[in-house]
Amino acid sequence: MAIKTVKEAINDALVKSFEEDKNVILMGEDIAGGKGREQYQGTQDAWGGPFGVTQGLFTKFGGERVRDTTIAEAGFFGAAVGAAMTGLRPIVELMYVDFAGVCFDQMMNQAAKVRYMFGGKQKVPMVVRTVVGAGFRAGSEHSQTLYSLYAHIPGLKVVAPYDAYDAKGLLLSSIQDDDPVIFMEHKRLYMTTCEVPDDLKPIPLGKGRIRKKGTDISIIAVQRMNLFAEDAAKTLESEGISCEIIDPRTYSPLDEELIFESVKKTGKVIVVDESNPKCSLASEISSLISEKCFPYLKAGVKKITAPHTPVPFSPPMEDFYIPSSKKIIETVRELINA
Amino acid sequence: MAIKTVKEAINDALVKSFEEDKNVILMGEDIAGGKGREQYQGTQDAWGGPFGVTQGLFTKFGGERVRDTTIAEAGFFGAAVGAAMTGLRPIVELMYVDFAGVCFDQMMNQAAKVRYMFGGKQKVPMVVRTVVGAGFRAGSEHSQTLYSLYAHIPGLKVVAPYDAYDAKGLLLSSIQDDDPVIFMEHKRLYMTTCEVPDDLKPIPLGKGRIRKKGTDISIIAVQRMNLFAEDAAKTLESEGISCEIIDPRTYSPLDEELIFESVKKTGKVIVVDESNPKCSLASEISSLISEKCFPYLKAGVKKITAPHTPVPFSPPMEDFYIPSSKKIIETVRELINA
Amino acid sequence: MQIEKEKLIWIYKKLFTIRHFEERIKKIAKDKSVPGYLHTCIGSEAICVGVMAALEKDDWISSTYRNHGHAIAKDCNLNEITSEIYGRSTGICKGRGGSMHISDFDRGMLGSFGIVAAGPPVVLGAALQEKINKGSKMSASFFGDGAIHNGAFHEAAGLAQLWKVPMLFICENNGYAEATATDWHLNTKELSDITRAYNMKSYQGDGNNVFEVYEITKNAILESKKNEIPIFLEFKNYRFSGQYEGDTQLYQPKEEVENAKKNDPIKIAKENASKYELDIMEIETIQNEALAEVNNAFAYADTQPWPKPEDALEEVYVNYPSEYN
Amino acid sequence: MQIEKEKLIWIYKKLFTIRHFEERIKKIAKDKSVPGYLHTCIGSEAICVGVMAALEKDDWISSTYRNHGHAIAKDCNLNEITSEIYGRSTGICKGRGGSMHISDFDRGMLGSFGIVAAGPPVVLGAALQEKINKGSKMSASFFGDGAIHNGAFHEAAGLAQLWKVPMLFICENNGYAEATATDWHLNTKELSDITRAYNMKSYQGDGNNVFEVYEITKNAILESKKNEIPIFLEFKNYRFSGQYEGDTQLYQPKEEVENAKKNDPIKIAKENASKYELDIMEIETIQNEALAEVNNAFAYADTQPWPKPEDALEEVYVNYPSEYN
Ligand SMILES: Cc1ncc(C[n+]2csc(CCOP(=O)(O)OP(=O)(O)O)c2C)c(N)n1
Ligand SMILES: Cc1ncc(C[n+]2csc(CCOP(=O)(O)OP(=O)(O)O)c2C)c(N)n1
Ligand SMILES: [Mg+2]
Ligand SMILES: [Mg+2]
Repeated sequence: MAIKTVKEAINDALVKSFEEDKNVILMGEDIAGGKGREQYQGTQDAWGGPFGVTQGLFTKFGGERVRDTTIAEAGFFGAAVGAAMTGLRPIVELMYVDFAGVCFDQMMNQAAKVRYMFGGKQKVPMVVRTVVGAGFRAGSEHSQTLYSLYAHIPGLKVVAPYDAYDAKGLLLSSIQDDDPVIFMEHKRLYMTTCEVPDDLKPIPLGKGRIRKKGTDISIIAVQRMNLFAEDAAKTLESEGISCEIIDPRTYSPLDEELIFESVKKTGKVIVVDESNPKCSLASEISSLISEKCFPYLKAGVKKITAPHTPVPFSPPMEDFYIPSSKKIIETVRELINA
Repeated sequence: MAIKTVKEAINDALVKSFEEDKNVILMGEDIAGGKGREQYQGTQDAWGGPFGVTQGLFTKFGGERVRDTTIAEAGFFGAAVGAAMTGLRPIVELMYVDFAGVCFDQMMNQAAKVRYMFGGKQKVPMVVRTVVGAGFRAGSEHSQTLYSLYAHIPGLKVVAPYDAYDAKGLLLSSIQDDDPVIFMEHKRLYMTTCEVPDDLKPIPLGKGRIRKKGTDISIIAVQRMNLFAEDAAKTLESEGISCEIIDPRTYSPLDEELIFESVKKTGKVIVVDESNPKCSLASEISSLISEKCFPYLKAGVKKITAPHTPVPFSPPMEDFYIPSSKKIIETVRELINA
Repeated sequence: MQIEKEKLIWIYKKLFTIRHFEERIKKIAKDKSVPGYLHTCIGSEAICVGVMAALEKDDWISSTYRNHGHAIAKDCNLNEITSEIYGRSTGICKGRGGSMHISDFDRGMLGSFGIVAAGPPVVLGAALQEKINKGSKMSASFFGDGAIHNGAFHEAAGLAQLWKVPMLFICENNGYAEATATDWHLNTKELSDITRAYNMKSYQGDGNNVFEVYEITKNAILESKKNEIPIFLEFKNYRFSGQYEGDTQLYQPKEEVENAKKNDPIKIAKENASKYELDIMEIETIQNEALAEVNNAFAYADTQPWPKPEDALEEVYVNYPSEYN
Repeated sequence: MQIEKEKLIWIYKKLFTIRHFEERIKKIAKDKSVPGYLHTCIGSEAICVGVMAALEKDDWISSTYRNHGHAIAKDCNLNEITSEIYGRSTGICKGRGGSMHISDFDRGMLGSFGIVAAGPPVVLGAALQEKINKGSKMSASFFGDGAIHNGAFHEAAGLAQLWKVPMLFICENNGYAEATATDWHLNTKELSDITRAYNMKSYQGDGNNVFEVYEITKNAILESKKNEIPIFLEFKNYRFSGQYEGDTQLYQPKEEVENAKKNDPIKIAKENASKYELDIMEIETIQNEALAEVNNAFAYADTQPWPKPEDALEEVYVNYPSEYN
């Protein structure tokens, strides 16, 4: 058992997958450290993507399988679809999820639909690794989450791990999965740590996790929001309020059972999602609860999300944009007192 | 007062806007009827897009303002953003909304964000006209609605008219609006008719419409779903159940007040949306209601949507895919008896 | 060029099959016996057949919404193709795809894509897979003259050249993208000049002459594999069909159509038959066989069972809790 | 080439301002006094200044995340630029943009886009607007060597050429796209060969020589306007900065950097000063002024008020019921 950062855990899962299955390849910009040419031996792995997550892979597995691309996401995402259909298990990097729009067609109309519309003979075992999230002072075009864009599309699976344990286990599964998976890594979580067994088994997609047991209220937290939920729960605990925190981890498919069970127990729910509110995961989860658990609900399902604005750069504004422990605490108190 | 099809109403709104403001231009594929060259006088307007909606515009206003493009949506959608910022009021055509993915970046990161992230000096008065909807036996890549992809993005407005009256009034507004508007036309509604005054005033964006008054249950219907809701309401009326039908018409911004008022009156709600269910408009509207109107609710908000699958081609499957009057009727009965 | 008899007969058979098939489609489109969009490829037969004659049976291809000819030439089952167009459960995609998405993975069809220029990147991926796995299948993407303006085509072309991936970019330059004449949107003298941006090898050929298409493609495959490079092929022909059935085609001038008829690929193939020592009688026999098969296929399709409505829920995923649909 | 004194002084002043500015940015990045991504443009000064010297004050440009030099050369207010980078309410974008999105519409900046190749289509639109409204403003899009592989660039280039829109595509070929060497990804001998796909006129120039950049751009503007055509300009230089501040730059070989220093644009400008009858003393005065202004700007920014948290809710739309945010 070792303490690992999310970043290390992801690198571990990649290395393991590369070792176990020669059909696993990786494509993305600057993953090889750019000058992957022989005359620059040693500097090849200088980058490993902007967060260094894939460092070491180029040296270990070579440029044939660890493939530096041009800034041509429609091109290489489409190529991943074709490679996946014909036998490889490509992992492709969307450097920031904010760039989703330049290759959304490849995911929405090709990766997601070929199996269905061509009669079920094909499968597209590809993984899109992408970086999401605000709080990095990275401005409007490098800070979005956009979970719901992908979750809306039938045929895609959407995974968003919170800690290193889940990151490793879920990435192993995602790579082994026969469907296209969008694997969303939060930039503000990369350096967070937890214990990760070396021989961690793949964690099945579609299974949520109760991060904290509780009895008074259910907090359904999306990815980084678990941090604030746990924070809030601590404060609330001292006030005698017991929060149950659920991290669905996978958003398509969603572990509805786990959520519903908790709600049936507590009757009060908050969904916390860092995304913009409209048609978000928060909307989705909230609407499912109110449809399926109405008789158990003691109050309307509350959503805590970012406002309906782009992500602002300046720290006071960005901090205001991101849901906070404080907002969670206030909302819980409101609900408990209602 | 004249009876008009939706198609005619849209053409009328376009002509009117072109006449009133010389900054209005139109860009899209095959709108000019392709061979817009002089030696083909007369055949130029043979097309007007695949549904002939823009027929006559090229002849009337010339190729400078009615501009045939190559199949380069990222290129000309980006151009629309720049043209809008510098003084024109471009209308661009996304031939089918299913092609959203090839130019989603231009809408999500440029059109939607330049005003905000560059400090509020700019505006982007552009309209994207696009065709949505199933029921045309057009298969998985020409039948989607995708309302929620756009509605999720702050900075965009989303409009989806049901009848010819609204189509004209809302398109006039959309073209005059100073923000980027996605104007979604349903292919199965183009040939439907209603009375449209020649001098119809622009209908403000963000105002819904009560299509039928009722007391027992509220049906919030998205675009074509109004047809089935009205159908269902007739049958239900004969059983003594009085349905109120609300067409929000605009989805960003959404007329929450109108919806909440109805819900407060009836206490029972169904949201009907032709889209895939996850993170849909239906999810959004449902979650808003359950958050804001919980004390008034007598039952959980029900959603009727398409299943979480691509749109299938074959008629029996496609008919199963699309929400129906029958499903609405059954769900209403269930809710009323609950 | 020498072509063995069996292949020759295959070529003629396919040419006739496609033509008869599409003529029949035009008919059922007119009498509205099948719903939805129908894109026929009358005028493209020589390209479909010539290229497929040069490819091996299990090579990879992608097609577009204008795919009937490619599917037939790729030896997809004619009954299943037709049944698909009729939306029946025995259709090649179980009725879920329809005319625009006819595709059979078992025959090396990666897909018929409704999005212009969606195919080239996907085929690039198949070619990359062959390269990495040291496979020997060729990969070829069919697309139209309209697709070359699209970013996805450019990105795929750039990467293919960069990665030295053996594959064919096959552009059917049929004079029109929907209602827009090719030359009206071309910045270069020749369409294939577009490849200069990538230093990509390209060849042009007469898309109405099946033997020329076959020869050019065959050589291109050899060169592409040998030198590990992508190659762009431009075949010129004429789109006798409208963009889709129902298109008024008003924008296609009469004289233009009349002129094009002189180079009808079926007519040219018939004229060339004697060069290949096929006599009129043989040709006629082949044509009759083709027609009979087409007739059979439509008779078959028309009597096939509809899918069950709930079949709409199947095969979205390989693994997914189905109650979530 | 004759350049009037006032302009000459402007040119030197801007060169020095940008260099001093970016050096200061490197410092504050190191001591972490500002958060977020910072992309400096050391090595690009001559391109920023040379192009802007050729453009009129209110011509349209677009920039990228590597925008400080463009903004300074476009005469945006230095205090406001700096305040923006500090995230303060008096920033040029009210603190909402940050370093990557510095832009001032009133100075003709359409935007600094964080998405590679997002700019060219937008500038095409501005150019189209000028054409339709018979305006006289020039439109110019700045982008890097990495952007030419992207579909959005290709689509914009194709349409610009087709529509005969006067505009400049200005490629700063600084040797790297992030950690990737330009030549590693180039399919053609010269980067600007990419324009062959569109028959687009192109010129190459030494991006380290501000006067060469100025002259080439000036001529290109004349030609572009006169012939109503887009023109592609490739200026070669070297990215002394990392991709962003904090980048280890391990992939940039020492010799390469040393070699490039011989052509440092500031050094070359200084060497050329005498040709333009500017003496050392004058140059030094200008440089000192520039440095003083930069120092002032940073002192200013550092004391500016923060925006209110709720300001995050403003100006998403021109018209929108604000309670919906
Ligand atoms: C991205 C995208 N934009 C627009 C369309 C609509 N569309 C369908 S076919 C077509 C023309 C394609 O012409 P071409 O590539 O020449 O193929 P052809 O039909 O002639 O075989 C267009 C614009 C589409 N399917 N996809
Ligand atoms: C569509 C997109 N893909 C990837 C990125 C990440 N990215 C940012 S800068 C960059 C390299 C750009 O290089 P170049 O165009 O040469 O510009 P330079 O930074 O050298 O000025 C990349 C890949 C992005 N911003 N947008
Ligand atoms: Mg064509
Ligand atoms: Mg560069």
